[in-house]
Amino acid sequence: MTKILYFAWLREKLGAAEEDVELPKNLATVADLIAWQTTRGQNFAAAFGEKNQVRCAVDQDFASKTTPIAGAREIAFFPPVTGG
Amino acid sequence: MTKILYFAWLREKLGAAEEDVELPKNLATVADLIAWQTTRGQNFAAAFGEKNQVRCAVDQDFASKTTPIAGAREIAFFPPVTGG
Amino acid sequence: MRKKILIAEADFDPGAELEALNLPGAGGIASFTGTVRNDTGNLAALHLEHYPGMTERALEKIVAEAASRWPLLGCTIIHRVGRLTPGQRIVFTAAASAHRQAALAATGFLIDWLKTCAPFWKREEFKDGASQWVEARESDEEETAKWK
Amino acid sequence: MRKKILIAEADFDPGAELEALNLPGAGGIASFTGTVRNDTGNLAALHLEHYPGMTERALEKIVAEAASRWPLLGCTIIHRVGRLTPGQRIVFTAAASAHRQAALAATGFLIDWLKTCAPFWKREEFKDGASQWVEARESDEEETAKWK
Repeated sequence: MTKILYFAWLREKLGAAEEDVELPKNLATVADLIAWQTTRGQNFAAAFGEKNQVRCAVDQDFASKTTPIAGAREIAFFPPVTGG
Repeated sequence: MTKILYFAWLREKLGAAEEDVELPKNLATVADLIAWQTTRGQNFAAAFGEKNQVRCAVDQDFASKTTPIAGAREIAFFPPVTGG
Repeated sequence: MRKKILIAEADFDPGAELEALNLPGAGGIASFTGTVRNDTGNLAALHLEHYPGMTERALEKIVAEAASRWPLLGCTIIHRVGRLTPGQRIVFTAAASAHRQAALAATGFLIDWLKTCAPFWKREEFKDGASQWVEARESDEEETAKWK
Repeated sequence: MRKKILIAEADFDPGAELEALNLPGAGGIASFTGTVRNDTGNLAALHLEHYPGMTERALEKIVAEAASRWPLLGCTIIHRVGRLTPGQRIVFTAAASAHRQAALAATGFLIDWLKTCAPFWKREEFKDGASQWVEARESDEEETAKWK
């Protein structure tokens, strides 16, 4: 099981801050995972659709589309950061 | 009469913070005044000699060697500033 | 190097933080304080959300990067979370060094990087009850890029 | 623009000065505090002398120059004079603006210019009773030149 976290408007759109998911074995990278997320229903399709710039962290480090997710314990999705 | 002020080590070397001086009429610029100062005795010669980088303000504005001194009410001499 | 990284709902005291950075050998202490603006007059509050755990890691990295670039004696980052009203402090970065250029540059670096490399998100709450997530500014990315 | 220029023997409160710059519309407040260093361990005190009258004029000009370069909402310069011991505050510059870059840049500008364009002189008093006027640093001139 992989813990997936959502922040800011992603959390609101999906109605969840956190979930434990059994990821399909064929997902190799963040890009693969995002593509899979869009198949999980209307909310997910809207949140992870191409027009949204969703950012990702794998095990609490910023990740890119090509970052591998094998062995990851915690993956987070969120909009571009706006702190400070 | 022109008020002449001295600061920092100039004040110490000359033993005076302030004096009122009748300047010779032929002094046109700060450079002329510095040259004249060197003729006023040993202390003055040492303080205003070429090896010292004396700075000047005319009526409380930083002046250069070529700044005219005609009509000046207050002229100050001091070393390069070291505040802050 | 003295290092302080704090994420908290509570307000902080910039004067006390500056005092804490007056370390032996520190000739210059620079700081930046960010506050909640209300340019339109319609803002009731900002809500600051973050990613607990990752935020601390990200701020540690930013501080380490600053310490590798300048000879710092101390470094402070404070970021508030929760609901903040106009005029309230949000963020504080500060650095102490023997020389002023290092302190000032590091302070600017810390706030620039924090804005693009730490997982915080702002939501605007308006006086009419409406609410909206703040969008990332391209200019912030550019400010960070200039350090790279 | 709120402007504060102060030359005084007394100490000041950086926290209160930052608070005073938290003006409506100010999203960012930057500051620089300079303190008496004692790198060799031999320093008993610094003596700060200035040119009353001209100093105020010079600082006014520096603040006016900063205000012409950045959209500032507030600007503060405090410079102490008299005898100051290691660790004590000497100088404080701060600026408030809607945006952080302006506040940070103006704060750096104020301290750079103050170091070369305001009539202050430092004398070092050593623990053995000796005394020596501090010589101007070429690097300070260079820092100022970079703004010109």
